Amino acid sequence: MHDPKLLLGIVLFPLLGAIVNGLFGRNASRQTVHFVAVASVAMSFAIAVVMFRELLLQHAAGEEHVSLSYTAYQWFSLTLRGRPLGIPVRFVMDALSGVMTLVVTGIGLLIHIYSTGYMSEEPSYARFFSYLNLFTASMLILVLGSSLPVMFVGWEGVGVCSYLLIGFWFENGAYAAAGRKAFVANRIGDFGVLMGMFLLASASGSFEFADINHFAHEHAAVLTSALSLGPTGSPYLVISSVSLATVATLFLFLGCTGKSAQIPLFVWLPDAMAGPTPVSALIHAATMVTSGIYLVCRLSPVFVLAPHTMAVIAVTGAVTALVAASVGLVQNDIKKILAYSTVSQLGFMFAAVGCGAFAAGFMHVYTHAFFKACLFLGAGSVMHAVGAHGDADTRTLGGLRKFMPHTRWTFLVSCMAIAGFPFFSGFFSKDEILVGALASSEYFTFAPWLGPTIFGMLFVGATMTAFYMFRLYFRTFSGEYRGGPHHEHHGDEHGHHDDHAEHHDPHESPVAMTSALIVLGIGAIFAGYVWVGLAHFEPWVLWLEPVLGTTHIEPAHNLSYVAAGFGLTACLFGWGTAYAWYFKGSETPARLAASFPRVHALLMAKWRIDELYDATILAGSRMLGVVASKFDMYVVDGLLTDLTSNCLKLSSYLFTRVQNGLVHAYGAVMAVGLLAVGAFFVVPHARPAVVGKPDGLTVSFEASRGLAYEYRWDFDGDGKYDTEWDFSPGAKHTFTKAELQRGYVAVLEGAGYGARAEHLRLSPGDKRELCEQDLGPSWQSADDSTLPIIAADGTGIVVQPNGARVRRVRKDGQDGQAQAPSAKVHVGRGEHVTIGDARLSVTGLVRPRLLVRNAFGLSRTRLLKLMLPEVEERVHAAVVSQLDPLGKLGKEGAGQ
Amino acid sequence: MSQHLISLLLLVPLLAAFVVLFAPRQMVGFIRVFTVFAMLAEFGLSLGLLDGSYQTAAFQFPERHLLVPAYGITYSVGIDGISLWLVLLTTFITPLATYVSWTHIETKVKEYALSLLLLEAAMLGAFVSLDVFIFYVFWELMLVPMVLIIGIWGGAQRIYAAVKFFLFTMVGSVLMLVAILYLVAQYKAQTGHYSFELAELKLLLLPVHVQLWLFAAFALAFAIKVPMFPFHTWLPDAHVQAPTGGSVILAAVLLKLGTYGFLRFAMPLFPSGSHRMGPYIAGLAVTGIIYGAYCAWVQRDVKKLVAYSSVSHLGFVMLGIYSVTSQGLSGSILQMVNHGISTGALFLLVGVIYERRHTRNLDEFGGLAKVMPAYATVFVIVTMSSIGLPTTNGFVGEFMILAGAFMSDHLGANGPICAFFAATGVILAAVYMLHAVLKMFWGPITKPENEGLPDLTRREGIALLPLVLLIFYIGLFPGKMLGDMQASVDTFASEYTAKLAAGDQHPDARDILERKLVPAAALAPLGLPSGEKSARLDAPARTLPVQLVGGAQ
Amino acid sequence: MQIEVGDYLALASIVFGIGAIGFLVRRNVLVQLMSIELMLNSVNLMLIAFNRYMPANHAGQLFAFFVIAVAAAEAAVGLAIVISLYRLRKTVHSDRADSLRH
Amino acid sequence: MTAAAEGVFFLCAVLAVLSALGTVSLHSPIRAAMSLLTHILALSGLFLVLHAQLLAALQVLVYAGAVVVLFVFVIMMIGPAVPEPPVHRGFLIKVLSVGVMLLVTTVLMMSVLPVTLPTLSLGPCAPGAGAECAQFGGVAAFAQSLFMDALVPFELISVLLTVAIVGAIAVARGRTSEEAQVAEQKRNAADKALEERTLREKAMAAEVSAHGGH
Repeated sequence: MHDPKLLLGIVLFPLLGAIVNGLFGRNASRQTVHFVAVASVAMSFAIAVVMFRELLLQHAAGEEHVSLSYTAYQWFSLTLRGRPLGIPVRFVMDALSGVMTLVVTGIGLLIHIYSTGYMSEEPSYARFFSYLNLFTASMLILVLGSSLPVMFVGWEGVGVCSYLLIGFWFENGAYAAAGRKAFVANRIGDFGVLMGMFLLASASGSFEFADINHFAHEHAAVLTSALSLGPTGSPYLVISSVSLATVATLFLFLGCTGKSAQIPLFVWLPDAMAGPTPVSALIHAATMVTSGIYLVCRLSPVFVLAPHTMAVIAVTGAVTALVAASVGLVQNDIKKILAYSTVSQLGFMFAAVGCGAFAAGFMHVYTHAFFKACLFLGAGSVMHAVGAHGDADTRTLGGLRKFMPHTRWTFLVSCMAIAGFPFFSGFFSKDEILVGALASSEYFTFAPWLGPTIFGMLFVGATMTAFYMFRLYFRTFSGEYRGGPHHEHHGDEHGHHDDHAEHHDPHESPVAMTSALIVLGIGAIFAGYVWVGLAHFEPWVLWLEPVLGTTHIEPAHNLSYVAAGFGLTACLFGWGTAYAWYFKGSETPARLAASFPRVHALLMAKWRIDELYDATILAGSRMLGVVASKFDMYVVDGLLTDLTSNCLKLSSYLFTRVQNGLVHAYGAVMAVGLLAVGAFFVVPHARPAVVGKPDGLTVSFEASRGLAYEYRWDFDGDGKYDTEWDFSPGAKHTFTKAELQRGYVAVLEGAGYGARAEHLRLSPGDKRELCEQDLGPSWQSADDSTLPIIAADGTGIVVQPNGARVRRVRKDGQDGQAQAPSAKVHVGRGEHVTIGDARLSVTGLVRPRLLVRNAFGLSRTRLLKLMLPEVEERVHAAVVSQLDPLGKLGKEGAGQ
Repeated sequence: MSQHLISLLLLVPLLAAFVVLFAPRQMVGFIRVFTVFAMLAEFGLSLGLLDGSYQTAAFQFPERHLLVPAYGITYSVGIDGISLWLVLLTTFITPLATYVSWTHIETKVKEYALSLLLLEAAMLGAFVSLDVFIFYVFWELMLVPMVLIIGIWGGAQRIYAAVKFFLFTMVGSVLMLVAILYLVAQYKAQTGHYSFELAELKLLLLPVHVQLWLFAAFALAFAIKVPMFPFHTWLPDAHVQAPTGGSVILAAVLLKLGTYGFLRFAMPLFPSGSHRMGPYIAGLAVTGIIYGAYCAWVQRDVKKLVAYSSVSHLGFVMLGIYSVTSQGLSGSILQMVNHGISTGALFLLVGVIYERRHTRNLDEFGGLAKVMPAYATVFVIVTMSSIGLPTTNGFVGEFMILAGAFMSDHLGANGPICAFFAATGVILAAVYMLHAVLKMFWGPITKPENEGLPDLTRREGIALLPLVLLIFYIGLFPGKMLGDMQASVDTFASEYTAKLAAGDQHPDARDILERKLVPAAALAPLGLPSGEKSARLDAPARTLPVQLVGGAQ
Repeated sequence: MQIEVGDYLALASIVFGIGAIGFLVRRNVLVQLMSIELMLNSVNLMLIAFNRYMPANHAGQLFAFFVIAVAAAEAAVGLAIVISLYRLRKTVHSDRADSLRH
Repeated sequence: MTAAAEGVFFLCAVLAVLSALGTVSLHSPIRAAMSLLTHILALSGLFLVLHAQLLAALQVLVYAGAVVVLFVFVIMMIGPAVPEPPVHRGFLIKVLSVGVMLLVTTVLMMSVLPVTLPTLSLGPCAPGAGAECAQFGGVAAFAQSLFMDALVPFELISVLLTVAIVGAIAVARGRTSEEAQVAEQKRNAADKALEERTLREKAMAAEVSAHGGH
């Protein structure tokens, strides 16, 4: 039993290869560079095979869930709803990831061997191989990752590697821009994966795939019920219209469209052909683009719970297949055709997965990896032979079958496989997909018509695939050689004459390249058999069974024959038309294109989706950027800095105007100063204040002193001044009961922390309802609606509690006895009563008045509002001032 | 010695400054070498902090000396999980910044060395001080050398940038001073004695509306420093005009003081206030992320682009802080360190190209990868870290912040919404950084001046190597750092929620003092002058503490 | 009709007003000095008037005596300044002497 | 108060006000000086009515004799016919200050007018008492209080007067020609330095206000 630590080896070897080549590759010889690169991938392939054998043994031993796992170390940890949740760097190889690892390392190895030949004259040879190794390592991390974050490491790792590899020949600005476009598109997808990851983690409480799938099985209800975020007891965000599974899977699907180039985010794949062909083969055909399908299959138990998302996936897949295929019909460049065919085949896979046929989708991934890689490498060897730099135009090629037999046969085999010729790998997987589509009508209960429509679209797509593949084949390999690419667009090619000198006939590619082609060709043929279990393998469906979720729909037996029939007709029809139009060579395609010029132009311009994106999203956000920076410069900066500095400058300018050196100006200022000082002395000030604490009813007052001030007081508020003019400011007065009767004030101190005392002014006879906020939380009335009411009678305040808890507090502040909730309570002056948390006390209100006169005969009065017994100094500014320059008032001195 | 490690840490730069002060001006070589070695010694010394026991949330290497007993101003310093990594970041980045800036600082080298040493001392002081007064002193002291660095050795409009930087921070901190004084006055009113100690002031329970105002003052001072969205306009100017060394330190450490201030002072002291302002600050943080990214995208000056990217990154940090979940907080502290490393490295790289081409305009560069491959590789690695690519340090921080914001009880309903918009920041980061990389490195060589540019020199390589290694180390093995933070982060979160709950339930105003919210026991061991202290708590409260605490008579 | 102290005070304040207005309005430095003399004289008059009606001691007159002395000294120095100003700026117009501006 | 005293009071009062107006409003300084002279004489009349005989004499002697003569002397030195250039700068300030002063004076006068104090009889000097009769306002009584109560101020006044004399001489002494040259050069140098500094400041301000690379 091999130690699972080797799983780490699968990932580490390509990583080491990348680092070695990256650091020391530049000055090492070519042999050492590609030896290191190929050896590291070979090593990881070997380990993968050994590990896969382990899985087979486990399966043979009747294990339900076959898996090998190895935890390297604890990456970091979060706390989810109080429980610490560690995120380990853990690699798991189970059935699904086992197959993927084999595909990645196997085909990767072949492509590494191939590119030793293809990239032989490339100056930065080491850099290419280090990137390729890095890519393989990240892809393996993606596939073997046991939890969403670890997978995410691989997910973005492949994104970066594709950015580096697409922009490998960075001298050409367009290639670099294509790289950036790929990375940004992937990044938008990654945003989706992030959000989906968080949603699933917040629901299931863990990031591990196994736990999430287990949660989906056990607590399906939680995922399918309304989307609710936050602690289970009191969720703070509940969206009832949509289920959590749907939202999470939609986000994840956004990630898949970014990575696997589906409708909204597929624009980067055709431009990604700017990279070297092995790159296109490895990344944009076999491995990276299929990671979207891998993610959906990996989390299939969750996806199954969201039929709406599955419908969206299926429709997107089908539509992408159609659109890409239609564009492929008219393209002339080999790599562009293959790129669009990849997008279209991915559309097939997503349609299958969308319809619940996860196994079929995954099988198509497996078979597609073989024949698409073979096609790309074939195209590469064609370009290598013809000397084109990545833009082999089929119109200039033709008749290469004579010069390149190996490439020709492998290319033919792969074409037949992709077209779906019977007994080729493509036939089996496409057949399964069509069956899945038909069977899905039961799954999509809300739209039973969906299954057949997808089947129809896939059928049309299959015919188109067959057509454009064979169109490509016949135009490249059959007929006469049409001279190869003219280098007219290479401006820097000096002189035209030597062009013809090297214009010899194309030659077959070196052994390294053709050997890879042959192996892939064989794979393209026999990859399907493993699936159907023809040879001694038992059918793969059972193998993947435990890992993938199921829609529990058994397709009727006869469906597979119907699907096979349709698949066969599609393939033959497509092959037939291509054969008729291109092998025989007829004008019908030209005539057809002429008759529908606009449609032809539209297809040629790739449905103008790039222009649509540029015009809307790119231009819009760039405009937003410009607006933001202008806003930042003029509004935020302007407002904050320029405005304030200008105000300061203005005010300082004004002040300097006063100092103008003129004596009379200074004189004037002095005069105004004199006036002000004079006014201060001339106008009398009356500020009465209470001195000390009034004991009971006797209160001593003190008025503000001034130059030759005379004072008169009126205590009883009857308007007549009780004392005569007298120079001393002090006065003492004992208020009588009668004077207190005049006004009662209920002082309600609210319970609220920081709530200020509130003075409810009640003259005898009127009623007032207490407000709820002041009574504090401990007040509960019987029916929560009626509030306690207080009313003033002659001697004090009557409280109608209406169910509130009322306690009378005795004079010394000790707790009084509680009153019955319904009984009325009478509160006299100086007594307290607590209602709920509030405190109600009653004080008498007196309003003494002061009259002040100064030497100039001007006088002023001031009203003082006083509450006894607790003295509340509330000097009301009811200033009655008569600045009477003529001093008339002073003379009579009579009370107003 | 290890007991007084922190005071030693503050002392070494000052001693070095003292030596440089008296070194003759002509011995430029000596000054350069000595300063760098002094800073490296400081870094070595600060590594001693690592063996404090950070499992408990208590402050390690604490020191308390009463400076002004009458007003309770104590020289109280200590380090816990939160400030440990920021101190190490400071002592790690400053020698690098100094070492790199010796190539292009020719005039007044002595003064430059002096300002950097003083700057380091002030920054460390601000990070370690646990006394609000001392913190304020270091907070202001930090401004002076930075303004000198920008004002004297800066670019064309250096005076404008220096003055703007100074005034922005000064306005904020003056408001904070007023809030500090009011807080201490309230403390005196409630307990009868003055104290500026953070530990004591934290026990004070203020009414909600008072907390709101005090928090607003503190928050403004720190928001300007962070810088958060509306107050960020000083950052691009300061960065564009600052010399490379100054710009690195400004980005790597000075900005972190704003976020650290929130974590250490603003939120623990006024939890109710900060809770009520929480959604607005989180909203501002998210706007900052997206707004900063968009502004960065259209900038033509590389330094301005990186400055706006800092606004965006620190928006993430603020969002993490305001999620008040354990991963949100530790994510934001980690992100502070990451931002220090990746933006510090970016400014070093921009300095490298500025020294060769004396321009920062993006259109001037093109196809540099062909001419300077090593420089291109390092730049791409640092860009990947700044974007937040997994296996680099940026990702771990951002992932934890987003996870924290997503499942935060404090942010409640707008947590997921903030996380959603913040996550778009991840896309925008890729857009503007790769835009810059494409303009600078890929594509054909358009300008003849770019032909013969020399690649990274040994000095630049040495400065950048540790940063690149750290980028990958923290990216792959963040366990050590997160482990040390865990205890103090959890205590911060639990204290914050507990005090928030206490403040919100409007405890019955009357028995605030009866319940002795400010337990005499807690104050006794602090060794404050006994004298009138013992009598204070049992003095009968004349009127309701509501008047006492609520508002001035 | 009895002459009250008020009448003297009113007279003094009128003369004081005239002096002040003269000082503020006229641009000729000499006239400004003279109006200052006017103001001082009005103060003297008020002092002596009060002394007359409260003849317990001679405080009022005493103070007036010192006012006169000071006025003399002030006039002397004032005129010296006027002479040097005239020598420098060839004018006695007070607006010309505004070089002490900010 | 005898009718004659009232007559003198009214005469002197009217004369005082008119001459004060004259001092202020007459254009030529020499005429203003003469009206100041008449004002001072009117005041000495009033002093006489108020039984302040010594002060009336002093008023005439010191004030009229010395100060007004000094004024006339200076006016003569400067030249009487120095034309006052009709400069209308600061007209607004003039109106403002006149308005303010009018307001202050009217308020002062209105509030002071009704003040009444009991007019006490002054002990008349016995007809035969001769010189030492301590008649109120006379020299003996005044000297009595001057040298008994206010000796220190008296000495201080002498110091003040000497200082005033020294000051006046220092300020107004004539400058020899080369001294004048030196003063002239110093002043020009000062002016040039001032211009230079303002220029540099302006440059600095321009740089501060000019924004960073916008």
